[in-house]
Amino acid sequence: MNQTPINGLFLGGLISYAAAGLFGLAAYQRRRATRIVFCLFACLGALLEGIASVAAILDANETLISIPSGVPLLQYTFRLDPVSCYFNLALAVVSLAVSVYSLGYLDGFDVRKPRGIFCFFYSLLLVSLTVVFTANNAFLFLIVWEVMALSAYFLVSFDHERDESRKAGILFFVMSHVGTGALIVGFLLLGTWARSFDFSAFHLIAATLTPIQQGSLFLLFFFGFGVKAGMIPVHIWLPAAHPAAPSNVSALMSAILIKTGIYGIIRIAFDLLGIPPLWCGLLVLTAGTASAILGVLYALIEPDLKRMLAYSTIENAGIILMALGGAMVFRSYGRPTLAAVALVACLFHIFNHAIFKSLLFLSAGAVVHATGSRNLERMGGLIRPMPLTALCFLVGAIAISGLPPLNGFVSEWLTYQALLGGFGSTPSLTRIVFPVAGSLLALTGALAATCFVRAFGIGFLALPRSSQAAHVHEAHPAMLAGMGTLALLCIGLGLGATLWLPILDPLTNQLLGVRMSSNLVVSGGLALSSGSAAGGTVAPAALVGALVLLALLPGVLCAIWWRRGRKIPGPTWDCGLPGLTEYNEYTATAFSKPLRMIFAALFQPRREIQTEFEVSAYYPISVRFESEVEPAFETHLYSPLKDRIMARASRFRTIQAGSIHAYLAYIFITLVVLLLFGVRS
Amino acid sequence: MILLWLLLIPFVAGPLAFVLRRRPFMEAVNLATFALVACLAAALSAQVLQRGPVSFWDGFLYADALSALIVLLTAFVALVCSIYAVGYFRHDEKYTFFDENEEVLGELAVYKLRKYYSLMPLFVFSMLLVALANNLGILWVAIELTTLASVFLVTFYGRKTSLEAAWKYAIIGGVGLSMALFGTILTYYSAHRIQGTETLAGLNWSVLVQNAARFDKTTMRLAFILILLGYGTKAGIAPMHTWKPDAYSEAPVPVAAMLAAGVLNCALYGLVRFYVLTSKCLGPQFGSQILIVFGLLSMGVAVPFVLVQRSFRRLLAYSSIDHGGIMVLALGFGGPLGILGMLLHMTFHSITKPLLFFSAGNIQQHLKTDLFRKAKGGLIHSMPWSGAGFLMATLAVTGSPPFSLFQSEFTILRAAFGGGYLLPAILFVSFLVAIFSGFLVHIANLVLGPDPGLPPAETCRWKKSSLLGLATVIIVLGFWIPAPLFSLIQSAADLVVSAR
Amino acid sequence: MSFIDDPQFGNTMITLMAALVLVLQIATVGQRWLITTIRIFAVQSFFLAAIAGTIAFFNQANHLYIAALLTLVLKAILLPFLLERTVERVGIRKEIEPLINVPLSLLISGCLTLVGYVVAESFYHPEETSAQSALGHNTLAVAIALFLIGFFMMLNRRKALTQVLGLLSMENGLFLAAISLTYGMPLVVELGIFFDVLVAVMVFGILAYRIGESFDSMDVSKLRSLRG
Amino acid sequence: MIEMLAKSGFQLLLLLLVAPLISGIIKTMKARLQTRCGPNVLQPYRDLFKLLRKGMVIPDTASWIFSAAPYIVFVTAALVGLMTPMTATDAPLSLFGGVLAVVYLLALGRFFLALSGLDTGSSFGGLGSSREMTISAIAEPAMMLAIFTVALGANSTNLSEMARSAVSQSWRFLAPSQMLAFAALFIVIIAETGRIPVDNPATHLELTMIHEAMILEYSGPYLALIEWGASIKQLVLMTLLVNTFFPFGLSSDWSVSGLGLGLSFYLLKLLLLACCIVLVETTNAKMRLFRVPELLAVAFILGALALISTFLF
Repeated sequence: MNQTPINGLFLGGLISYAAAGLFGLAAYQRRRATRIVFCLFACLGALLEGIASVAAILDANETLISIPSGVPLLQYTFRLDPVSCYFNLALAVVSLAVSVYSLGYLDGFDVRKPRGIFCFFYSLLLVSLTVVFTANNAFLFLIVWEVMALSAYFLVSFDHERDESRKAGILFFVMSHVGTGALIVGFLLLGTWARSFDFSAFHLIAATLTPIQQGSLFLLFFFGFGVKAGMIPVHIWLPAAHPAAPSNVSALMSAILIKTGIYGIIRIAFDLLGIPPLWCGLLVLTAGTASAILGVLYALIEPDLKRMLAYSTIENAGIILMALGGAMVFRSYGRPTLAAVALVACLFHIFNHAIFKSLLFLSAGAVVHATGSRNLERMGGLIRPMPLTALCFLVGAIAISGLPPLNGFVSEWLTYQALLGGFGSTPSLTRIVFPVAGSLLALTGALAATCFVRAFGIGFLALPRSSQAAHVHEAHPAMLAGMGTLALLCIGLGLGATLWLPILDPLTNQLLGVRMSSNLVVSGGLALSSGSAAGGTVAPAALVGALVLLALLPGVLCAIWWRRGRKIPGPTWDCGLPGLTEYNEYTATAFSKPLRMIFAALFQPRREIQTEFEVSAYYPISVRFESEVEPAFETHLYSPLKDRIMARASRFRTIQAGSIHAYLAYIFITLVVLLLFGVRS
Repeated sequence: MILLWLLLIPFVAGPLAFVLRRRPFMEAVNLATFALVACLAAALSAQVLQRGPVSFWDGFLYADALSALIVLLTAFVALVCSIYAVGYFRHDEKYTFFDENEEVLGELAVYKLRKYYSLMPLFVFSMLLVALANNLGILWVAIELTTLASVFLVTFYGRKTSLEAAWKYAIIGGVGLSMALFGTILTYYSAHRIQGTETLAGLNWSVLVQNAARFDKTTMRLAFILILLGYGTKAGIAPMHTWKPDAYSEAPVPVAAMLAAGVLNCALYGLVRFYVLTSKCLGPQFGSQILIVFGLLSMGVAVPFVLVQRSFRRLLAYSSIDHGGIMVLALGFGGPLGILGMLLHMTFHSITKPLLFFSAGNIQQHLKTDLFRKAKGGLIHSMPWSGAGFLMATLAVTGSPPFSLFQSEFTILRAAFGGGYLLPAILFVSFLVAIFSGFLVHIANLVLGPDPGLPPAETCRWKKSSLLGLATVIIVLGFWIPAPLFSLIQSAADLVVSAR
Repeated sequence: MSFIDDPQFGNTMITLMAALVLVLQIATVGQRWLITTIRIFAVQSFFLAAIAGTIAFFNQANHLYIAALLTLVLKAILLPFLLERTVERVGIRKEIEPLINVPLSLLISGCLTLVGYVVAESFYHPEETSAQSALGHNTLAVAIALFLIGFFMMLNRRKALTQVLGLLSMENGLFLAAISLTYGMPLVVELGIFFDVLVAVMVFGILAYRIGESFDSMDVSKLRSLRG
Repeated sequence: MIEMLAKSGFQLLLLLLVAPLISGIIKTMKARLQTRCGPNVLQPYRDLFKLLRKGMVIPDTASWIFSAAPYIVFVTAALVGLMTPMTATDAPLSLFGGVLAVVYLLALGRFFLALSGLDTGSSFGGLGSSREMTISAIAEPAMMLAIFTVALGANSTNLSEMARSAVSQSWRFLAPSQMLAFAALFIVIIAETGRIPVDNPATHLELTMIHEAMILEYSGPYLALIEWGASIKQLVLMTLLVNTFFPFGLSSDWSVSGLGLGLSFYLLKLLLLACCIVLVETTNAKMRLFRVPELLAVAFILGALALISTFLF
């Protein structure tokens, strides 16, 4: 397929996104029809972008599009190479589902809210995300990077009446601005060395960079992109911003905004800096492991549903960084095939995470919209009134915990194979890092399973814990459609993993020059192998087939021996109490109590129980229980830093203390000093 | 001829407004004058673009690309301020904001308005004279005139604090300008020893620039230091910036906007004229070191005050100190990119800053205070246009990308990295980020938030039109710079670079 | 009377008068009476006019005569009269204790004079200037000293009017520098500068009067309410 | 294809029959050691058939997960059984997944079992699933390290590959890394199958039961399926332990003679392992819940030592 249709599709997608935005802004308040038109434009844009990126990936040579720009210093040049199109495809898929979902979700907003503004910034976010992935010029990249942060800021602080979302918005924007500062310095350094700001020019001089230059540049970019990817030390904005945003936006942010950071790291590590020194890969690996472990540990103890999902985004970002770190280390050891396996695992997990995390956030949004609160302790028994939403959440939960039939398992399996391969191939002591990382990845996977058993079990099963949770109705059909497509995609990617891998070939070829799909997909496209000759294989589709076949066995057994009609509904065993109420049920805090005790060193749990009693302490009238966990990074790193800056700043106020004599003295001293010494130099 | 008319119209408009006494007439005269000045400025720039430098009275008034740009910017800001001023003073008059203890409102209010409408054209006249004067002595006289014309504009409200602000403004301005005079004398001395002529042309910039290379080294070094201190005081560069927060927070908003977007440009224009002479004589090395130090100092001074600021009017003052610092830094980095970056920054700053002042003015008039403590936040509910304008202007002024200031800052950074000034560039970026965070925290909490139940503010037609007009210009400028404007800036930059 | 047109005599007269101006300047720093400060300023302006006249006489720079005349009329007569009238109307006679006590401020003025000489040193090119044009060279050091001491006086005194006087003595220093370096600026510029100085003094006078009215004291250190 | 079906049919039959037998043997041996005569070895079969015929009580708060969980537990255990080499080195479905697939399929079964525990709405279910998930999460890294050690020996995660390489290298099980890995895996399996030091399978006392708490509400065929699935899982884990570390008698092909020999050796090895487990059960008392992580930390250290020793010695 030659260039022109791809350009047309790509630009068509951008134009329809923009049209959605402007149309939404102008005509939103009036009739319901305008809402449908807005969502249609957004979906059209998503479709066009999706087709354009698939075509561009499969097309042999990459397409370059440049549009004349009004500003002389800036050229609008886009490069649709396999890597950016892959991320663009993920964006297109997620934005299609989220746009369909928004049709139902936006009806839920109360009328006073300026929904037109929401639609405008929503489409601005989509446009800026698309251009961030495909920009070919560093200056345009930085501009669109900040426009993305700007539109995300306005979406996060959309219901700014609540202090929590306003503060979250400010924290998000300030931290992303700090990250952009680092990016600006990095790109400018590269720009001056390469004497041009095109990514292709950076690629050319990549070979001439000295290790020190590579190392310092990598640190700058890793910090800049790491802030946006939600890496551990710089992650505190993520659990604050994502829950505060409306659910369809937090789905888009968690699925795609995090990936812009990871896209940046991939672009830098593999494309723009040549082969960075070994310690960069190890740094990414350790940061990834730390993010994975701490992310899931904090997700476990979080009573707020959306904050829990935000922490699990940090965990998955950690897993992606682990695979990426592995790939970088193998590359610096000169093992392209192994690096390709790790890179395939990383890219596959990026796409999977985009799909199941947006699915989870959308279903969480439906639940929060229905029950009116985000607190797990207020939910319960939602599986009966909202069966389909519960099913979608369950599919997302199974996928994110990496359990077999679904796509999470396949990408985690590939990551294990890569890490395992790493042990054998790296000579020095670094070989011990990989299995340890593998075992910590296993711990993360198991804790993630625990976390989502807790979320689904407490949130959806058994009796409703509050009156709102009792009177709940199923989500809007458009919302169900959005969630449904994502759930089906999860299942499809899980079973059809072997069909999906060939798409990753052009990417690994562009980044590493190795095509891996031939030796990753074995035995006629049925099983997935780990790349080495007799390596382990897994066949997700065959597994499901075998499971279904084996399920016939217990079915037959029950049919033979068990006569019909003997299934009697009865009350659950209530140890002789007068009937089971929702107070007997396990709560989210109780569920995570064992882990809170085991990891007490990290959480520093604090518990306070006050009982009121008349006669004796053993017959309390009312018990008040309060438990609190210390947010480690805020209390030990960020608030002391902020307080010290503010204290020093207020000490500076004394230089403007109002006395004119002092002001004149400043000028006088400068004059005399310059007269005496300025003249000499 | 354009030059004469450009100066004559505002000069005449001042006394005319004084004579007319009645408000509608004064407003009409003011608006007509500045509209006319704006058209003439556009015509001048077109003429300069086509036929190069324009001179009048055999070189006394001289307009090359640089001065045409300054004239254009001053005229634009004056026009926008005059449109806004109509709405602003009508609101003041209606809500007896002039002075609590004045019983007879009508008569005294008119007296104060007369003071504004007569002094403002003189203020603009002096700024235009700065841009058009070829003789460096006359340049100094014109800048002194700007100070004198604006002192009584700062004491407009007659409160104790505005008296204090005006006194500091006048005294520090006077001291600064006497240093600048000393610098001008020394430059004339070093030129006099070569040219020897006694005539007025001896101090003309166009004459001086031709044989600047042969000036005496040590004299020019001392002259540049004094000029930097002198015109730096008028531009509000640290450590001479102390008058700025007081003057900007006490003056009425149109005057503050003129000070921020007009006088800053003229002062830097004077600095650039002398910078060209010194860099021809001593080479760029000497000038850039001192300029970078002063630029970083002003940005550094602005950071703590933005972080712990109590009033949003003073917050704006520190933002303009920061932008003054950026422009001086750009001049320090030098090179074609540095100078282009500085002039671009000057243009975009003069267009963005008034919107910030106007929305702040609306908010202050509505809340009757400019303290964050007293403003209970959630302004977007009672005044959607000014609130949104304020938030957008904050993002534009702190240089966040979709707006044009980011492009000029990026060009300046390119010059910095090109020139190998690594540490100043990194300090520059960190100051930018710190100031952005300080601004965002203050303004977001002021504009957004729960509805405090204030009555909706009816921004009148004039104020709304000026806000909307400026906002559209700023947004459009982010994506499309009109070709003639950019070629004017380009030729001004080449003029400064090639003259070196 | 032949010694009148002997350049040597001119040179000694100029140096004498410049020295007198410097001594008067240090005297103002020393004393506390407001009226005396104004009168000393008048005498200084008179001497400056005399120096300008002598230089004009010896160098046949007739535009300098106009400048000398203007200084005489404006700064020796008109401005002191204006300032004294303001002082009477506001009724403040005695300056209160300056910020830095008198002996230390005298010492500082001495150091500033030294700085003036150090800076003027770098300008002195004995070799290339003819004897005649070297007429007023050592007055440059006095000019710089006048400038710096005037600045220091603004810094040191609390009264509004004294700050204005400090500014004017700085301006005097500049005028002296202009005369000694280039025999005065071009006429139009000189006129512009005089006009500006006159307007400036009127503006400062009005401002000082209104501060005296609303703060009922000319003490500038009371103006401290605008902070941060 | 037919041949794979036949092999998996045979292995499935073997699985279904041997699993209850093993748990029966363990129960009787434990009783004998405590000088009780204990139930008959075939008692588990009788319980299963009794339960299959009985009626069922479904708690009214339960949703479809409650009735899906038993099927999933049973089926995942059976599938895992088919993937591990029991009598011959290459298991019937070894192509479908390696040791990672085994671990994660068991995790899928545990996931649904925990959900069904919560579904009943009683605090016992919540108690059981919370503790079950916590302990299995803590056990995961130790198991992974042990598996990595063995997989690195055979540089493949495929179970048949591991068995084949274990058979080919004689006396490999005496290597220090193998011994340490065996110890680590033994502790993990004690935790996974809910044996005494970690969880008491025989009691219904709230404080001590973990696995039992989750299936408190089940009755009739569902309870049979879950019990059967649990015993299959126990058998599979024991087979994993036995066949990867002590691969005597594993026949290299599916010939009749090879099968006979393999079967007898396999049952012998299972019996020996059962004795070890019984010994551990009778000599230890049940640990308090918050001491179990220390035990599993020991397992983790053993696994790490095993891993390091692969390239140190």
